[in-house]
Amino acid sequence: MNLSISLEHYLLLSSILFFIGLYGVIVRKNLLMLFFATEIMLNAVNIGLVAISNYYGDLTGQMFAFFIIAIAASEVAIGLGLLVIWFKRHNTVDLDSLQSMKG
Amino acid sequence: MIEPVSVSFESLKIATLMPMLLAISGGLLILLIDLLKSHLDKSIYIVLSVMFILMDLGSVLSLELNSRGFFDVIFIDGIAMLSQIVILVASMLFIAFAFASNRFHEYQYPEFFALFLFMTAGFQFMVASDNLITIFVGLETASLSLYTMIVLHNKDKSFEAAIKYFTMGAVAAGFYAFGSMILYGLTGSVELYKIFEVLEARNFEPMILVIVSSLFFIGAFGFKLAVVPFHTWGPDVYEGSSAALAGYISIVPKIASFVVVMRIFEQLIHSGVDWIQGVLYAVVVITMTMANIWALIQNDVKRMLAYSSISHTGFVMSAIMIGTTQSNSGIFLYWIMFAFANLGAFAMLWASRKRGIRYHERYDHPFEKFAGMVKLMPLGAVMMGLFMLTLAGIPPFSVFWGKLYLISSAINANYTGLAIIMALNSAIAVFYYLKLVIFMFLKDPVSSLDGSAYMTNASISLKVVLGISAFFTVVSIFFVNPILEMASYFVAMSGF
Amino acid sequence: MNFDINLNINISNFIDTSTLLYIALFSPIVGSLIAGIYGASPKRIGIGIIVSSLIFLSFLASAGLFLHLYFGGSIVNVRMMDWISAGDLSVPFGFVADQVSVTMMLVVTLVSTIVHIYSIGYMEKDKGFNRFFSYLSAFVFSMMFLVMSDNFLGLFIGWEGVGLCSWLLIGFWYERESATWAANEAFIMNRIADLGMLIGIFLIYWHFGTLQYDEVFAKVNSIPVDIISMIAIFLFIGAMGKSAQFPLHTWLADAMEGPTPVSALIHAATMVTAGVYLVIRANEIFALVPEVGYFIASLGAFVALFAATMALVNRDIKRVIAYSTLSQLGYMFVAGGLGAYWIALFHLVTHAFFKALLFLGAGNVMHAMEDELNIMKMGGLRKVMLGTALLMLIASVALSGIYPFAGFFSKDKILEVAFDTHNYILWGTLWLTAGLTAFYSFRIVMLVFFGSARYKDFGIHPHEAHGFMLWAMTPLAVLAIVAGLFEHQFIDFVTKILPVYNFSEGIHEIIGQLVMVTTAIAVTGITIAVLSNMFKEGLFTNTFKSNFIYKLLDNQYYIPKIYDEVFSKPYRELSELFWKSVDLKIVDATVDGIANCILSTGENTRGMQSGNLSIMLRLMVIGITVLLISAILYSYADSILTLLQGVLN
Amino acid sequence: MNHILTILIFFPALAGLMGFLVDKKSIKPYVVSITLIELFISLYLWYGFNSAEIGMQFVEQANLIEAFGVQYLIGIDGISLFLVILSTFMTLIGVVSISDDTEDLRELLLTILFLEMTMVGVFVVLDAILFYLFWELSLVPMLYIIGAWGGNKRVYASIKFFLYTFTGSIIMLVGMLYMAYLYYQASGTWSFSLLEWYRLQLPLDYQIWLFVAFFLGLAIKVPMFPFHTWLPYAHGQAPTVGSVILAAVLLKMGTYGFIRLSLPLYPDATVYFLTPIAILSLIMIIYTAMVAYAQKDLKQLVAYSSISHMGVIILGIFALNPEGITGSIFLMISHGIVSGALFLLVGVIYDRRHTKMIDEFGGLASVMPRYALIFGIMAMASVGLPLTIGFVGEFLSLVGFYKYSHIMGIIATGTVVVGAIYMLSAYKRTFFGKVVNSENSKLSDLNLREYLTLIPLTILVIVLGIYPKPILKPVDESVKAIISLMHQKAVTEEAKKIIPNIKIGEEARK
Repeated sequence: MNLSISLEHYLLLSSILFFIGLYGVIVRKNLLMLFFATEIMLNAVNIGLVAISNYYGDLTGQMFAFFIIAIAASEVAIGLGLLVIWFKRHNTVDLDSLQSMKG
Repeated sequence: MIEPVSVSFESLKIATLMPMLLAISGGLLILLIDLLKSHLDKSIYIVLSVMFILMDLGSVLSLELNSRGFFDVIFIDGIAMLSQIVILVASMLFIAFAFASNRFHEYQYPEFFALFLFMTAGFQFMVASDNLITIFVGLETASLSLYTMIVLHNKDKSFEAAIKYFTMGAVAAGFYAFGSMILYGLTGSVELYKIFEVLEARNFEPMILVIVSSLFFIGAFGFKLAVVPFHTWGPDVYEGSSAALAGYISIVPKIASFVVVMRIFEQLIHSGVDWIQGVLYAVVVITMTMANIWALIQNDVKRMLAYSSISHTGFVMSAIMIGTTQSNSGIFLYWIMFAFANLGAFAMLWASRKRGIRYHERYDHPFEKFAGMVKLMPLGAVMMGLFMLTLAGIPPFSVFWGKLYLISSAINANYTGLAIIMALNSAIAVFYYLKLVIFMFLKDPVSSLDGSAYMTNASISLKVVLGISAFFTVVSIFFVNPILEMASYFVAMSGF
Repeated sequence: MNFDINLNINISNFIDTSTLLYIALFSPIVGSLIAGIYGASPKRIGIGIIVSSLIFLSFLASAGLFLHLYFGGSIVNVRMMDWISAGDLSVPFGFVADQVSVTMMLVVTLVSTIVHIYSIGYMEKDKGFNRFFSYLSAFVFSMMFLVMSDNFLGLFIGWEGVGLCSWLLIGFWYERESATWAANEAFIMNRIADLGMLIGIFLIYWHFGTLQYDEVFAKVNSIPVDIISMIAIFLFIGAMGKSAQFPLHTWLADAMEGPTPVSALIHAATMVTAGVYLVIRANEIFALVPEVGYFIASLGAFVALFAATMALVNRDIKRVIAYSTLSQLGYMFVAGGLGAYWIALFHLVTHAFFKALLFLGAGNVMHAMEDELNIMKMGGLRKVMLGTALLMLIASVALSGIYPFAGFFSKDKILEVAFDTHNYILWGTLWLTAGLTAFYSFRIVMLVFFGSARYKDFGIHPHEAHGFMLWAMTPLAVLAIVAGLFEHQFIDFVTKILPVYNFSEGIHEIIGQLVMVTTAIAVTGITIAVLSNMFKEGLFTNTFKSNFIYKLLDNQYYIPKIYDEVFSKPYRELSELFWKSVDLKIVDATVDGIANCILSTGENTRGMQSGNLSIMLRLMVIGITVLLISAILYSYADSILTLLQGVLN
Repeated sequence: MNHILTILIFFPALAGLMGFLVDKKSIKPYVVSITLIELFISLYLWYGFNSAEIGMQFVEQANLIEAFGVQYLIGIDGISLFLVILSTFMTLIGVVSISDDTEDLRELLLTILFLEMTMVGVFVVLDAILFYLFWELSLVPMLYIIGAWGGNKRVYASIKFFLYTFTGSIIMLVGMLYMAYLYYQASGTWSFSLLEWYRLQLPLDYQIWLFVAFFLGLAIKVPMFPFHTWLPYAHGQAPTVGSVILAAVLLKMGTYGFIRLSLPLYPDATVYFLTPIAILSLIMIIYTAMVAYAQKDLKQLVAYSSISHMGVIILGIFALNPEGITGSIFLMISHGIVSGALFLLVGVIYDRRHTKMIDEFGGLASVMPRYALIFGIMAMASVGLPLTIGFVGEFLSLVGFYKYSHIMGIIATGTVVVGAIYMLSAYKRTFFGKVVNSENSKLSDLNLREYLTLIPLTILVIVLGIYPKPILKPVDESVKAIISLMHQKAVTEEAKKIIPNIKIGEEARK
């Protein structure tokens, strides 16, 4: 039996991953996990981009993917930095710990 | 075996890249200096940044219009030009804030200034390209530096603000990426003009995908511009970051995002996909109204200003929704007018920043702080009152002309209902701006301290900035015509 | 009998008539201003003298004008200056001295001169002496303005002016609650009538395009009659206010709160007759609409009787005279309504004389009795104040219409007219009234001057008034006696501009009987009054007092009470309601309600900004999701609809 | 004097800025002299004004926002001339009336100078945007005056005043922009010049909507029932000078707006809405007069009474004939003088007793006779007694309106009754009767400053009541011009029928 993986499957996968990430964003209470969720979203996009660029046969998509990876990396750098400072001050990374501002 | 690609230097048109390069190299230089000799006084960094921004501005002005460069990722059209000018001028005024009399340590870090220059470059990239990748890179560069600058304020609240801003920013980035992925998938290109060529050829089919991608863009830039319901970071970030930075956030990132939104949505709005127009209409109305209503109930001037600037954003978004040349040039008119008033207001807050005195267990600038200010410090009170009236849109002060022009453009596009909503909203807005005026002029002082407390932080440069904005807001009526002509010229040049 | 004056003087040789007119008009206001300057300062006898002489000057000027006209001089009409001019409307300050107005001027200035002189004595002890004279001559000015104006708006100026002065003078003793109340009542009631007057003027303007008498009367035949009758009705409403005709009559009796000279001048001789003057002046208009005229006449007759009945029982000397004034005004309106304008004017003149006299006499009595007004506490006063008694007797006789006193001629003419126009009901009413009139006027005379000196029980020591006051009154007395004898000269004079009333042939035979009958009832009335006062307590025994009619009359038919219940109280309560309930609770509350509702929206949705990051993120995602759903609905709307239809079917 | 109007507008503001340099003690003489000069300039304007000439005079024009057609276009006709003079005159009176021991005297006086600029501005500009500009700007100083020198509830009152009027007028702004858009459609150029707009003939349905938009803005300012509730608060709380200027001038902006904007721009809509507006004004006249009768606070009473009089003014305007409109304009002036004087008079006893409650007084006539006399004159003028200034305008307005409707005319004329009722009863309760309250027994009569303010007003009340011609004539000319314009512009038959066709200028002389 012959099953070929077509563009649709990739796009489906990427969308599913993206929405998993989105789901993570709304349910996660742990800051670290939250960052992971956002990473998932970005990487989901990467899969899609690469698949499409392969489909069209031009490199723009892959280039885009690389840029996204780079950006994701720098985001992580900043994100973790913030997370560390917060943990130092409050030694928790729970989201509910930051609600001093409201209204 | 691929044959080597030879790229002639001329074809790069490096000049188009020059402005950003200047800003970035300035940032690098500052870092370098710090590396060689640390613990220098902040003044050197300030002067350096101002110099580089000036050079940047000069090179922007020297560019010729509608030129593409650097593998066509850079695209200098009218709005790119105009917005860069606005961004750079605003940044320069903002740097002046750094000359505060008190020593706030964020200004002691050279990194602060480096980041500032990087951020400026990032915004320039955003506006000066119609390539989704470049826009994304610019956007993230700017945002990431911004997060860091907020953190440098180094107070508990600023961390919280930064984390909130950052996290939501990450999600927004996801939205942007996903949206652009769909567009890429549809058209096989990341250059907006190509994308729209293809889409128009296909007359925007399959529509559902076009809509989905545009709604993700709405999500992404809705966050940047803080339109309801993506606005929630706004008030907290304003409260968490220093007044100066808050002022900056309320002006520069928004104009940059406006430009991008204009680029992306202009064709979509006229594409005949009326879902987009409908959604934008709803978003605009909700943003204007709700932000106004929330601003009514604030107890802190800074938070109030946060909500007010959200509502102003909604006001301007309507222009994008209308999408005529008049409305698009109205955006720039409005934003320039708004920039000066808002700058002035935040400058007053910044000037009144004083260590040690707490008027409120939570807020830095509760309304009570300004009670009876006219008795303690007449000139300051008059200035603050002036800025408040300006933001409220009382003629003949600057923002009024912006409002006038936008409402008129709404009417001319047969959005009379929208025009009336806009008008009523500015009537609601008057209330909370007046609230401060009333506290300053009609109430008696609560605190026993003398007037100097309101200007404790005012340095020469700050006073100069204040003077400039005050003067501009008052005599703006004479600037409206030139600005309008310039704006409509540039906008028309870029075909919006 | 019939005097024939055959010396012919031409005044205009001596002095320019327009100058005379201006003197006549403006010397009173000069006096008023002079007195006004010293208004707040203590009494200066000089003020009284100056002012009185100025009024006298005005009298002389009026007399001059009278002679000028009497000896065939032309009508004097001057246009002083423009007043209001807008659009097509142009109203000047214009004055005319024709036979009618000059007659009025003569009466007004004469009576007021006398009253001024009288007042010098009457007000001698009052701290508001100067103020009083200022007001009084201001009144004379307004009255002159009223009668001399040559257009309706000018008349309205005087009309309102006399209203103002009467307000000031009724409320002259402003510390008395009753006085100020009466003043306001008078003013407001007159205002209600003036509303009608104004409407009449509006109508005249929009249909005639002018307000000048001569131009209006010239066009009067070219206007549809229904318009004319509307104009007539509205003008008469105005007249009813000033002349206190039913139902706007209550203020006149209350106006007696003012000083007695005021009652004599304003509320007997001059101001109250302004309404009659208006009817006479606008006779061209009223003549065209006999129905309205008939209504006026009937109302007049009714008022004549109505007022007389109230006068029968009242115990307040001034109020009795006031009611009699009312009733006499009724007579005048009958004449006016029936088209006998010159007769109305004639009765107006004679009545002015004897009624003013009556009031001034009453003033003396009041002074004597230390401001006691209740006639039941008087009696036998003739012993102490013979002069006054004599004067008042003359006045009463004249009022009762006994030959050859003035009242006889004028009043009889009115009865004859009523009879001649076959309005026998009117005639009957007036005839009866004549009797009542005679009765109550002599009831007063008897109760005050004759019988036992009841005042002694109240420890009052009456004294006669100053001599010069009595002398001042004598001219009136003389006129009250002889005025009637100049009837023919009067007719010749006024009918130069007023229509002549031609009696039908048949009347001349029975005219003798008519006179007899009338005189008879008058005499009867007098005799009853006289006889009844021979008994101890007068005609009205206690048993009689307890019966319904007496109560009815004594309470003035309960009309003041009714007005208070039906108009004043509801108006006040309604105002309160409007303010407290409508204005504050509804109109204003709505405005605040809108604002509050906006604010509360904010408070209620504040929770959205909870500051919790995950809620923020959720909001973001919700936003996106909503957009997604809407997108899907939008794109697949038609297919979804078909699907739904499939489900439903 | 080509730029006399510009000078007239901006001289007070400049002087106000200079005023910050003047020493606190000598500030009052300074401001008084400034306002006096301003008054003289406006009188010179009158002297230079040619009432025979039709159309605007002293016109000045300059482009402000060329791209958008906003221009600096000013000029006056007979109507605006006297409102300008009224503003300058009443400002002078108000300034004189301020006592030297007021706190923050300097701020108050300089604020008044800025207010004067905006008032004069509103009456002379002929460009819609500029009109709106001064119109809104005038709220700010008034807000400050009420809010800073007012009574206990001053903040509430000032906010209410500001927000209410602002909301109304911003709707009017939308209307203006729409009008400009229509003009752009018609002519292809942007312009906010009223003179240009006058030439625009619109179909009825457009007129109706625009009329409504303008109406909201103007009616709230007047204020017309049911938008009037801000006024009693504003008057009740404002300091005397604030009330004087508010009643004398600011309210007139609304009625002036009707004559300058609504009528000539939308003649058909005017006729279309004639009856509803007439009914509203009748309610204003009768209802507010009754509310005034119920007041316990003398100042509130005067406030409500001025609403009632504004009703007559509106009626006069919507009579749409020269008699009515000329009368209403004269009534604006007379009401300005009389109500201003009445507020001053209330201020007099308020200064002495620090209460405005009528029940606190009584018998003042014997304590303060001269005060009582002047109050009496003003009361009579407000009641509309002939030979006082109050009668002329009232009579003309009513006579004008009566032509339109018999019944409504009669009801409107009821003002002479209801007005008399509240005024006289108030006068009686305040001045007549015995002095019961011992505090009143030793009140001093008017002092020099009060004479200085009240005597000129009294003289005007009498003189203009006897000889109104100098004002009526120029006004009448301009009014006729407006009406003939309306007649020419009207598109519907009904409007043509109701608006008289008047010959002006050359035709009239022929």
